[in-house]
Amino acid sequence: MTTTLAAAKPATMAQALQRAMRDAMAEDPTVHVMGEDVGTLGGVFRVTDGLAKEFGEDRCTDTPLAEAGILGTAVGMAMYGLRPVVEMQFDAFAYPAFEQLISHVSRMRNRTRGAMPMPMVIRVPYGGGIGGVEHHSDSSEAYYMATPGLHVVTPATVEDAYGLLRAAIASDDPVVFLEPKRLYWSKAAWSPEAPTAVEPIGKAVVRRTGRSATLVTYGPSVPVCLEAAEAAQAEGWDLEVVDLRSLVPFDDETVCASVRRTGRAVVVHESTGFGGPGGEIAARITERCFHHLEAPVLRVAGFDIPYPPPMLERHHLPGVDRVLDAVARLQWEAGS
Amino acid sequence: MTTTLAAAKPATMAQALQRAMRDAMAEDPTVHVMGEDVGTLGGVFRVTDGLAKEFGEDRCTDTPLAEAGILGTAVGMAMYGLRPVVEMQFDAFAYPAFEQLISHVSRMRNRTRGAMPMPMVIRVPYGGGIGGVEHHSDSSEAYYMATPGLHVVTPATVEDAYGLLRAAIASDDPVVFLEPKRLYWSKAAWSPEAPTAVEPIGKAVVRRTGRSATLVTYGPSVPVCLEAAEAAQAEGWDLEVVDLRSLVPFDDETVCASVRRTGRAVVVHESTGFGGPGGEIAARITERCFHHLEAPVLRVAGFDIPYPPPMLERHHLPGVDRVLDAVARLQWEAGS
Amino acid sequence: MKQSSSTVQELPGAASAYRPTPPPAWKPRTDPAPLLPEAEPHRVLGTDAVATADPELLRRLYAELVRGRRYNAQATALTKQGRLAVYPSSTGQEACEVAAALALEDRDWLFPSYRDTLAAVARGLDPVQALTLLRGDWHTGYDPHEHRVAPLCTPLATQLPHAVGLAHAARLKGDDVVALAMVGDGGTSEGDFHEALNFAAVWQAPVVFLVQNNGFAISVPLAKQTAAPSLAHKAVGYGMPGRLVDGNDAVAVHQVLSEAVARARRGGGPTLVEAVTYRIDAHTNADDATRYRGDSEVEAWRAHDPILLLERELTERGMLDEEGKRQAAEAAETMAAALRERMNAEPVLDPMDLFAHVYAEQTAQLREQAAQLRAELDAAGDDASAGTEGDVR
Amino acid sequence: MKQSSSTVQELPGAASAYRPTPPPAWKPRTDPAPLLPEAEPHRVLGTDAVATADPELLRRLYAELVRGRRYNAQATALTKQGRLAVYPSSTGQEACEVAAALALEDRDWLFPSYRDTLAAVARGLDPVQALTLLRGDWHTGYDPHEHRVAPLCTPLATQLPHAVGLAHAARLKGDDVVALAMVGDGGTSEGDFHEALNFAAVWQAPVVFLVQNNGFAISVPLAKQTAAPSLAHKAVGYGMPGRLVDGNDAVAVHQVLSEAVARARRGGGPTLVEAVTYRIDAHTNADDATRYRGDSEVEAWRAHDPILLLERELTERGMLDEEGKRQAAEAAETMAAALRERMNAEPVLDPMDLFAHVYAEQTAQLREQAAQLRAELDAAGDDASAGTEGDVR
Ligand SMILES: Cc1ncc(C[n+]2csc(CCOP(=O)(O)OP(=O)(O)O)c2C)c(N)n1
Ligand SMILES: Cc1ncc(C[n+]2csc(CCOP(=O)(O)OP(=O)(O)O)c2C)c(N)n1
Ligand SMILES: [Mg+2]
Ligand SMILES: [Mg+2]
Repeated sequence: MTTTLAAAKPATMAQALQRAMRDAMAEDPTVHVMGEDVGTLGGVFRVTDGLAKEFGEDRCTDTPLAEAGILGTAVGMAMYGLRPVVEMQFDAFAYPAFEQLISHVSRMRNRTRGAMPMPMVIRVPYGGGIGGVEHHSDSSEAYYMATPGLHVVTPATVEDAYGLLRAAIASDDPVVFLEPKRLYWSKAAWSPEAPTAVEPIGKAVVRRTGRSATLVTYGPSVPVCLEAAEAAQAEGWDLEVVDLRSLVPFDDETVCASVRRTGRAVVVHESTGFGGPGGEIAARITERCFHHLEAPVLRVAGFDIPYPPPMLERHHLPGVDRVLDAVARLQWEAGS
Repeated sequence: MTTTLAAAKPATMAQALQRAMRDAMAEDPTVHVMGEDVGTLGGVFRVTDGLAKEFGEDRCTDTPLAEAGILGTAVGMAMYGLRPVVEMQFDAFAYPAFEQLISHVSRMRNRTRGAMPMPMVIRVPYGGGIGGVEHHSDSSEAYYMATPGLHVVTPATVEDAYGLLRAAIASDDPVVFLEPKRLYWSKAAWSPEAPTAVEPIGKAVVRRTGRSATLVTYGPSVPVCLEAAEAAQAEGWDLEVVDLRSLVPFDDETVCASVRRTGRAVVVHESTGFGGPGGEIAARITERCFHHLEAPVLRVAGFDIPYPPPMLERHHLPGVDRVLDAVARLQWEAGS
Repeated sequence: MKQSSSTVQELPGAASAYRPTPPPAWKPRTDPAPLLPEAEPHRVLGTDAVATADPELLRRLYAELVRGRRYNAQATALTKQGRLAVYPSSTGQEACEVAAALALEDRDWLFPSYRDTLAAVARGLDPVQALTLLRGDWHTGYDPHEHRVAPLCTPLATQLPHAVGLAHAARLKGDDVVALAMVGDGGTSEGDFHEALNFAAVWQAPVVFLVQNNGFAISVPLAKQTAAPSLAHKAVGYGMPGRLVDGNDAVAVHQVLSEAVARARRGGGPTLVEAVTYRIDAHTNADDATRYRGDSEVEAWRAHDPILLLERELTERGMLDEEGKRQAAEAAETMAAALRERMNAEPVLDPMDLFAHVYAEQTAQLREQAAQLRAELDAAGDDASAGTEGDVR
Repeated sequence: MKQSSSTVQELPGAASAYRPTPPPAWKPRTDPAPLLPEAEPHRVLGTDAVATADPELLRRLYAELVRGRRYNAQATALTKQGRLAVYPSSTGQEACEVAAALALEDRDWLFPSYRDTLAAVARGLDPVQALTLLRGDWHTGYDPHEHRVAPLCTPLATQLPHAVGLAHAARLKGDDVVALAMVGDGGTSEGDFHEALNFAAVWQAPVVFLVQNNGFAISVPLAKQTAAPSLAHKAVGYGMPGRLVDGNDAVAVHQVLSEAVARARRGGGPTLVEAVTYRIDAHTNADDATRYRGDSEVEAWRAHDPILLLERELTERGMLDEEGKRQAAEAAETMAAALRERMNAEPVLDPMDLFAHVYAEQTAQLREQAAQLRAELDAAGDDASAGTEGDVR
């Protein structure tokens, strides 16, 4: 085995993801990586860099250019006991595979009373903020959340990228693994030679504790919320930040514990607001914490528009100021 | 023109839909109906019955069996000034067309700064309760709601079936027109010879007025909610029932006016709860009516499972009892 | 911008000194000729070739065809009695169904569509389990691994990439396994058909695609589905051989499929087989075929019935007499009686199964929902065994 | 269940008395032979056929190739200066780009992919508007109706059904319009390719599909994309003619496309054209081609360069001298200078455009959101004209 990552240097999220696949492939010969350009090229984001060289083209395969075909053949491979790790090159290019995803991947276990589980990871680079032209910056998580039978997971840190992807590959259920493009090159002083533990799927984490209100967020919006929380101190707000990490299953416990404590919540994500994940999250917080709420749960999200061109995307993406504006509307005069 | 519907007899929703297309085709030569089995057969639900005979196969076309191809060619037809009315045979069989829908149909107007509108209707029979085997009973509205650029409309009555479909065909935007399969054979004393007016898209209607709480619902769940409202009288609850009719655009005004009046709301739909339309609806009611709410907005929805087989579907579908159970949990002791 | 190439003029100068060479990277990798299908559907029955067929196989095919026809009739009857939600009959197509099953080894995999319960049953699947989907008590009524039969697949052509993936995985594991996937003429128009065949050819996966061209996709005739010389000609575009066979000649279908299976097994890659046949019944019991086709067409095909063709051959060759026919009919009747009886028993259903197998481990949310349904059932005094249809209340 | 067909035995009885007839409904509707493409890519340059070419066309093609090459170079340079977000260059493929544009009449429609800005520009589109998408100030920078150029399409092969639908609609309206749709070798693997070609053939739509086989889909070479004898062979499976052409021979591409366009225009239906060419540059400026291909391959193709081929021909025939070359280069330089200058101006953007054209009429929700952004901009004192990239805050 060749070591492609240096031991001492800080690692990027892309490297942590690569390392997770590499470790999983080394441990478990049934893990197969497949997709467009994942082999020789190492993926357009280089996340699968070196895997084909290390494990051979049968373990890390450049497929023909057809997303439904990729996911459909992965279903067949899973039926035969393999664990496919599929890369969709960009969020919007997963759409051709939706029928296979919805009608087969998500339901096969259920349809067959457990006889045919689908232990499969579908890696989808998602979200904007990288100056990509149209169809390269969609936040498609609402589609996945609305599909029972899928797990939907998204890391916000380098450590989680490793730990959650390991868990996703080990899972006996299909996991849509959403990778925030914008954070691919984010770094942490995480040593790839001593990877952190596998992180459980379905557990949110409190990234910052606070008493005034809770920011509920995930993926690319986590750094935005942490920055907003810092800035909010100047206004006298002590914000708690919950990183969901897993949209399905949803960690009601962690989220509600936080909101019951703070009494106020803002859900923050890049995806469009209407019909987006925030509706579900706000609704379930309200159902469970109604009498603890000093104000309605508010949402900060992308506008309800097709993802804009690169030069305008900064106006679309929820940034620190927009988060703080929402926090300001949490009816501070009213309560505790 | 041959008259296929008798003047005096009550009409079914299927007949009203047929009549809407027929009238639109007669008035506007750019209206083209296309899909699988829509021509000679008149559709598997007979909704396009007689159109090919009356207007010729070029106006009502049996296409090859390929949903992406159907929607994709419809895009091209719309580019050239036609108004395609596309039938997807069943909800789940629209999934292969999602890429065309999301990446093109919904965005073409926006991508081209208005130069290429997509005046198109995509008719999708949806929902369960008809004893259909797997893949024939999905409620896929959450996917459409999460896609900016689409209108999402669904009738619950025979009159609306006509009036809303006429409006959808006349619309200069793409409309996903969800037809509740279960109500295709529902009847009204509506005379097909004197069709009701075109109904505006984006306006909800109050189907039943009441003072105790609001049931917010649409499509196949409207009759369930009306029945529940009748049954609720015995418990002393006077329920208002709002039929959304249009999920996009959403009629915040009508819904909020009702909830502000009643102070309580339950959202009812067949679609799975998690990530389903109810989250958005509950969240936006809460955002807008927080201080009028005596209880959290509750949701009654399909369970978060793949649609069950025919013999078990009645346990999955939100029925009268489940709606009443939710109403009972609206914290009556607490308030007004 | 416009340039008409019709203005043909003599050019100045001598003929060019250099000779054309193909562009550097271009080389034909496959000779297309061997990929092209037969000019007419391959037949064995009624030709001299039948003399080389295995008599035991002929008798076996006959017995299975008769049983298959009876199975179709019984299932259709059960539909009329409300015992099945729906039945897409393969009456008239039994030769394809049976030959597909018999062309495979035990370790091979079958990927059937919704119309192919018969192939699954001919492969050994319990007839009642094969009908679970269509009765409506669950989706897939059998463990696919038991007889290596994938779930009956409703979304058209979506099972084809599954077959490719499974065959590919088996080959990667070093297993000597072939997958046979069945699809209709209509299904060939779907993108998944294209993608599956392309993956199969690129990967040289051991998979055989059987297209039952029964003339219709519900009401849509083949002429509105494709303009190709034949569906088998589609093979050329993937670089795999296409075979065209009379789908009502059970021996011919068996032969062509067996050859394709053998080819796949020895590493020769995939084959596309088009079997030309006809759907004698309506699409399903819910369909009214008189809306889109005339009796005369159906009658012409009845004269080309797969059982008739084989029966005539066997009779002429002295391999089948009245007693033989009686025996086959009797065996079919026994199967049908057992099926009828077993299908008349009300299935015992547990509504709590709704929450089973959605995930490997139930999520907290599903536990909550299961508790809700449990409470509702308890409140209603429901004995949890009713099997009637969607009365929504 | 298992049945080996290898046991060949003599059967009892005489040879069957009845002769095989094909199944009733079966008739070959098209002779496959004329659908099959050339054995080798069709060429004109360097062959005697060049003598029949229109000299004016040859000169026109030369000028456009030179201009096209310069356009590719200029756009690539603009990328390095940060003036474009990305540029997928068609350097080496100019013959296909230019011939596609010149083969069409004004009233015809072009459906380009992201790589085909050059074809759009050769068709008359303003070079700056053609680059709007890649600069990033909007998606489609031009009114598609103005020059009958559909939006540059990024999701692979999805523009093909659009071309079919538009051509079909035009024919239904009685208009004499042909659509030409461009796609790459990789794009032929997508389901949309299959569905589009099938619809086109069934509807006999006046559409021409041009596959630029440039050897790679990003890093994936053709051999991992298909096992077909050629991509043009895919035509057979749809019942349309397939044509194979040397994509670096501008005259040959123009000829084959013009014939296909003429055929479509006279009601002869669609054609699939495969042009064998090569992408000299990396996939885009963001790609590192050294990861997946060697220099020697690129060098071999440089020797088969489309401009070189035509230049040699014209020079040998005395149709081009140094002065002619200089003129062509100068015209290209003028275009490039204008492009450079115009692209150096910062585009003036209005953030409020985010909410324009989402719907015909703005919804109440979008009005609310627009008001929110307006307020934010006002609060920030934003002059609404900044055109820098996604600094998210
Ligand atoms: C993706 C998809 N679209 C539509 C349908 C609805 N449908 C069921 S069967 C059928 C016709 C299929 O025809 P064919 O492939 O020829 O098979 P056959 O029924 O003749 O066996 C259609 C359109 C479906 N099941 N799946
Ligand atoms: C549906 C879809 N999947 C994936 C991509 C990402 N992608 C962009 S270009 C490309 C390669 C295309 O290769 P080819 O069709 O040969 O065209 P070329 O780039 O060589 O012109 C890929 C995979 C895409 N744009 N659309
Ligand atoms: Mg068929
Ligand atoms: Mg290419």
